[in-house]
Amino acid sequence: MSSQTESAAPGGAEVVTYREAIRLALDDAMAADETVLLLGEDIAKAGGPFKTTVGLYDKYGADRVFDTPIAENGFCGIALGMALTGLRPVTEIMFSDFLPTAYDAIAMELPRWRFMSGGQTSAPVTVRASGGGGGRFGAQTSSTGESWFLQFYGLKIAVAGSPQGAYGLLRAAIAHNNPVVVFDHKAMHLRKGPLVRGDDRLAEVGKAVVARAGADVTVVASLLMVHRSLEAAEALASEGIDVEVIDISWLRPLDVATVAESAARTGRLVIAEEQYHDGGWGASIISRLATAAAPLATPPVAVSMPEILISHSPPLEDAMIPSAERIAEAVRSVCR
Amino acid sequence: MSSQTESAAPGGAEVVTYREAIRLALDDAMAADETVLLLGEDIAKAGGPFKTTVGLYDKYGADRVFDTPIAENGFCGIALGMALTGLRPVTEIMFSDFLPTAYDAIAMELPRWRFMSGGQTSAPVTVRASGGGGGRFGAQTSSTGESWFLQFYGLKIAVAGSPQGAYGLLRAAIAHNNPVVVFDHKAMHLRKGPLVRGDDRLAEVGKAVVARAGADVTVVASLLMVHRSLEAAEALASEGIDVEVIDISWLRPLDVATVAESAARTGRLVIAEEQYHDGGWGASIISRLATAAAPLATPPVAVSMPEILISHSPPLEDAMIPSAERIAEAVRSVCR
Amino acid sequence: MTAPSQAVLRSWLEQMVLIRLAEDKVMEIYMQGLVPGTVHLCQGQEAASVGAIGALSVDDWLLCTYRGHHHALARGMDLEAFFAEIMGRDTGACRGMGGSSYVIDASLGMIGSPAIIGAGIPVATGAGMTARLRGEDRIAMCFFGDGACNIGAFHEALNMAQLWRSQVVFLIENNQYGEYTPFRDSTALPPDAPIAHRASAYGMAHTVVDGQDAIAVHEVVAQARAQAVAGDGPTLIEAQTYRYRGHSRTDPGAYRPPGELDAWKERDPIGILAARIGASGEVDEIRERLQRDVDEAADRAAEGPWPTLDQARNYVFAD
Amino acid sequence: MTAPSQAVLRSWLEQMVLIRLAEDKVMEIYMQGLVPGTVHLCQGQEAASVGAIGALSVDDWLLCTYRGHHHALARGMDLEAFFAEIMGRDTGACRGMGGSSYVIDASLGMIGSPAIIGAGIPVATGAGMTARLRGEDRIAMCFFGDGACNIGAFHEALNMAQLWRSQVVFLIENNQYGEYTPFRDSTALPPDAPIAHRASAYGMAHTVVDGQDAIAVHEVVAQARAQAVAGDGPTLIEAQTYRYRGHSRTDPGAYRPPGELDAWKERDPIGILAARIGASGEVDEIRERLQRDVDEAADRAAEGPWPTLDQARNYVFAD
Ligand SMILES: Cc1ncc(C[n+]2csc(CCOP(=O)(O)OP(=O)(O)O)c2C)c(N)n1
Ligand SMILES: Cc1ncc(C[n+]2csc(CCOP(=O)(O)OP(=O)(O)O)c2C)c(N)n1
Ligand SMILES: [Mg+2]
Ligand SMILES: [Mg+2]
Repeated sequence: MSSQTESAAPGGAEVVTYREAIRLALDDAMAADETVLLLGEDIAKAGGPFKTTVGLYDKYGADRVFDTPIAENGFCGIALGMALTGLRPVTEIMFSDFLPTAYDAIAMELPRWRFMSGGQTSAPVTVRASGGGGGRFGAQTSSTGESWFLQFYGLKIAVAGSPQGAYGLLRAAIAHNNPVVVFDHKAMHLRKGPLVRGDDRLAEVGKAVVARAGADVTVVASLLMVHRSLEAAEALASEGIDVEVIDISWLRPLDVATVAESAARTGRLVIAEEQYHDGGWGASIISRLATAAAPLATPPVAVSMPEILISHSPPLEDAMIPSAERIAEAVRSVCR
Repeated sequence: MSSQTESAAPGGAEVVTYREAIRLALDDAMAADETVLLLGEDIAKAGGPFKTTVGLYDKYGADRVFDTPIAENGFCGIALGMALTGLRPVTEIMFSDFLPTAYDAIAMELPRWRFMSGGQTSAPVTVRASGGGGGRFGAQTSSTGESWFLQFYGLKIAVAGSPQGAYGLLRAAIAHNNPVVVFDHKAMHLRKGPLVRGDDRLAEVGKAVVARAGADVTVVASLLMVHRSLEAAEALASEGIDVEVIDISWLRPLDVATVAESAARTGRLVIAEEQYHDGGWGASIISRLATAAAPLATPPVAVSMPEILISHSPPLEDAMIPSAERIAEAVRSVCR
Repeated sequence: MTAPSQAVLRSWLEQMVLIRLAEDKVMEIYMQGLVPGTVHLCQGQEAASVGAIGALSVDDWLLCTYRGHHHALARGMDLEAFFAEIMGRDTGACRGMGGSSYVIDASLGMIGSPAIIGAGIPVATGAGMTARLRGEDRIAMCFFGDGACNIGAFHEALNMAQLWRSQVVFLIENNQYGEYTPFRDSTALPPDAPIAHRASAYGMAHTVVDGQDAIAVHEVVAQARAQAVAGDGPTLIEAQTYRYRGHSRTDPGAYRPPGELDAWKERDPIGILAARIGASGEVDEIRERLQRDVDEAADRAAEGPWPTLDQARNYVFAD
Repeated sequence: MTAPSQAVLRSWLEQMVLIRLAEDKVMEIYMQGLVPGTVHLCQGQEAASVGAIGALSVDDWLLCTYRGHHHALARGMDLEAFFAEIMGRDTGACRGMGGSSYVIDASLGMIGSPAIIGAGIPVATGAGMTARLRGEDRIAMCFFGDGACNIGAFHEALNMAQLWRSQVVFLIENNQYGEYTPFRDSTALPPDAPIAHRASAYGMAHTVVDGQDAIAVHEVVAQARAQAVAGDGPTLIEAQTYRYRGHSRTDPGAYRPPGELDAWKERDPIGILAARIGASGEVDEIRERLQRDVDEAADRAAEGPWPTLDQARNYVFAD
């Protein structure tokens, strides 16, 4: 199945990079709905630091694509004001590690205003953030950030594990009537995969995707870990272990049902996460299965980051971010 | 044991309110170390919105107790600069819900600078925040916030479950050479309990406290939930159920060992948390026990907040924040 | 800009009296245990809200704060919905979800009143952008306090508002204090400069107005509104005023120098407007009449049912 | 303030040449695959750092940013430790933990250089407070870019710095761009006003200086330092400069108008200082000599061992 994410596309699909899938999602969403507009640093005239907005300023103009000052909290708050008054803004946070500068707007304002108003208002804002390690960027520019908002109920949270995921999740987020944070992974930007575009290709909110069907072990992963889990699955297939890989896709709503169904079938569960375990979605899934008394043949295993900060030094970064080999080893351990 | 937190003190102890314990901790820490200083809104001349600094400005002067502007991110960053240069600042965040305005300083700067410097610098900053519901303050002033920093490795996190805890944890945090966030609970401010003060009464970093020993069920709780768990334990004692209540006290380091030891003994585990389950410390504990294959007689149960935001309307707030009765019911359910 | 007619001025006077009575009533029912939580009252600040809101069109959006009772009432919120909200009832303007600190009516253009200091300033800027991008004759009116001018959101929002010519008007109700701290102890400014001076950092228009004089406030807001709608950018207005009560319910205001409150009360906004429009003799009559409305509305509100958790669940997410 | 001696000026020239050569070397070894991650180079900005740091005492603290190579070298960081850090080696100034964006030496008073825009401004303010509270003849020198002047941390910190008379000097290296956006497109200011004008919002002293002229920069920083130490408050200095390279390694700088780079290169800081001190004829000789130092240091650095995960673990928490 790693072929699925890398090589020739099935009928009707084009093969594009993950970052191009993001760009196409933005383009198609803007074409489909003229209330959609983009705000972010260097995204207009220069096409974005990760080239995820190339051409959109020329195509849609200065009233729909804004180069902002470096003021993340401010422009996410501005997005809220736009959303309350009928627009559908998408803000770009260049690196997940810059999300904390905008926490008040994203975690405390966006998800709570509708509720406090007793349902009078709504806030269809999409916040995009690129995160993740592997680029040797060091401690303040390598976090995925994916679980940072889990405790802030009221936000939906999506994580893109493939070009199709990046496209479908982003389009779903933009069309959604509530605030959504969509994470992508920097190290996947140039990775190619098949993509089918279209207004009917929005991901279903809160639905995990089975990236590879398998009978023996369930591996649940997000972002780059989806790819690494698929790699591990390929390697394990030759050892006779048939791995099911679930691209969790949404952290809220968290699709515990799909995971539980799969784990009930395979009897074995491995979490692959590019984050610390405590406070993350992986721990939440394991805890929910445990409290639901989900029957497993062996205890679940989490492949997470060790509790150290990320250095830009390559051997250290490589040792911290779960590799396909570490995931495979975890799978083997639950099969023993 | 609820007597322990309410009535006459054992030998050597005074009986004080929880907020007075906080004030005494600040006072004693400032007396013990002249590099300790306080920063916060309205804490100097006016003695603090929760009266946790009454008298300290008069006693220690304008160079050690600062009334700040409303600029939490700024003054937490200032605290970092003071700490890097030899002082031990304590910042007060009036309500936990204001922490997001200061997330960059607290979550991204304080815990990472030492690491990035390769251990050249250190950042002994204490951030205090008062959180929690029950005051009918509504969605933006009722969060405990306790698990919001779990994913930000590099911070130590403490939660005060009693006056003695408030004192010991705060003093330990101030004396600690790394950044610590100390949470207290607004609804406990006027609650009284015994307190023994002194430079030898610092809590041990990362050590949970057994608030009540018991043989049948382990209940792990934080903040106000400690008190409610003790209440539940009293009620259950008359039903013949002997509950052990653990005041988790630190969320990082998270004392999984103490919980595991207790749960191994009782065979039953209940988490009582005034927060959503996903992404919280309760899920982390359950997940760590599950991955460690800790043997339990029955599946663990989490008593958490339902996934709704907090309204100021009394019946709704009461229905959301776990009550002693809900905790007792959960304990009964694992005993059936 | 045409000057407000005598009838309009008269209606302002009534609104200001109504706000004053309603706030006193809030205090009264608070003491009776009918108000959960705390309240931030605005007695003394009526002119800033009434004058400013008097300059708005029905389409304009309003961004308020936890100290927002006067804005809601000046904008014409139903009195019963107002009291019911503060009491946490299902019949409240926000179905009892918001409470005293979040009492808005979106059908009147009130789009939010966050408890977090400064959080509304970018939001208003965004609403003003919607108006600009759609080319509408419409603004976002943004109220906040003196204390909010020191938080980062103020700076970020004002910069973008000016850069992009957002159709927004910023109004600082400078009531002299944050919670308990005089604004000059927390706000660095050139000697004697007003807070509004900070707009000059962005090349933004700014002005200071007597916040006790509704007509004066109306004038500067009307002017700022016209400028914003014309695409000439926002204005930062500082209305100098005073809150008669403490910051919140538990604050006796002990930090105030003796005599300060009394001096401000001599410049009471109701008295000033009444005098300016020659209606001083009618205030008592107005007060009596409106007192009945207030009492009745509060009584009806107190009968309102509590919301349920299932209702609340539905307010989190839109479909 | 006494003017710097000829010997001192001569040492500045050498430092500037060294920085230029070191930056070119960083680019070279980057191309050889020896530098993990990205780098933010500062060719063209040498005078601002050398002039400013030349005005400091050995006790002063420095707060830099991810574009901080010139500050580190101007402050006298060991060349091998510099290169080794950028290569991620255990022999690096930060044991390989920080990399290009966090290359500091605390023994030289460098206390941080965060990747997060604006994050250092409050921190420097805090360090300046330590100096003030202890009554020390010492300041915190805070470097940041034009883009940082729009984030909330700038506003919050400048307000408190002025309010509390922190012993800090703020220096904007205005290199005309954020990443790819000209500063006037993101920074609202009165027409033609410099960014330093923003200090007036806080009643703070401010000044603009030719950032290509090390002697001019030195003069204003020395003056600001004296003022800060005297308890008369911080100064916001804007040094107008230019980065010859793109924002980071992958940026070709396509957004620059044609001719702009060349125009700035005519005001190259090395050439300007050399001319001012009558040493233009010596630059080639200096360059040749320092090139050897740079090459040797980089070679030695490349031999450095990698750090281990166990070492890294120890850097998270102090005992
Ligand atoms: C970010 C944040 N910090 C602190 C508070 C607590 N707080 C509530 S009101 C207030 C004072 C605000 O002063 P000002 O802006 O002048 O408004 P006023 O209350 O005088 O109307 C403070 C500090 C808050 N709500 N938000
Ligand atoms: C909070 C935050 N947002 C965005 C970025 C990404 N970023 C890195 S450098 C930069 C431009 C900074 O411009 P300026 O302050 O002028 O400094 P310069 O790079 O020109 O030295 C941006 C936007 C960041 N590091 N931090
Ligand atoms: Mg005020
Ligand atoms: Mg710049």
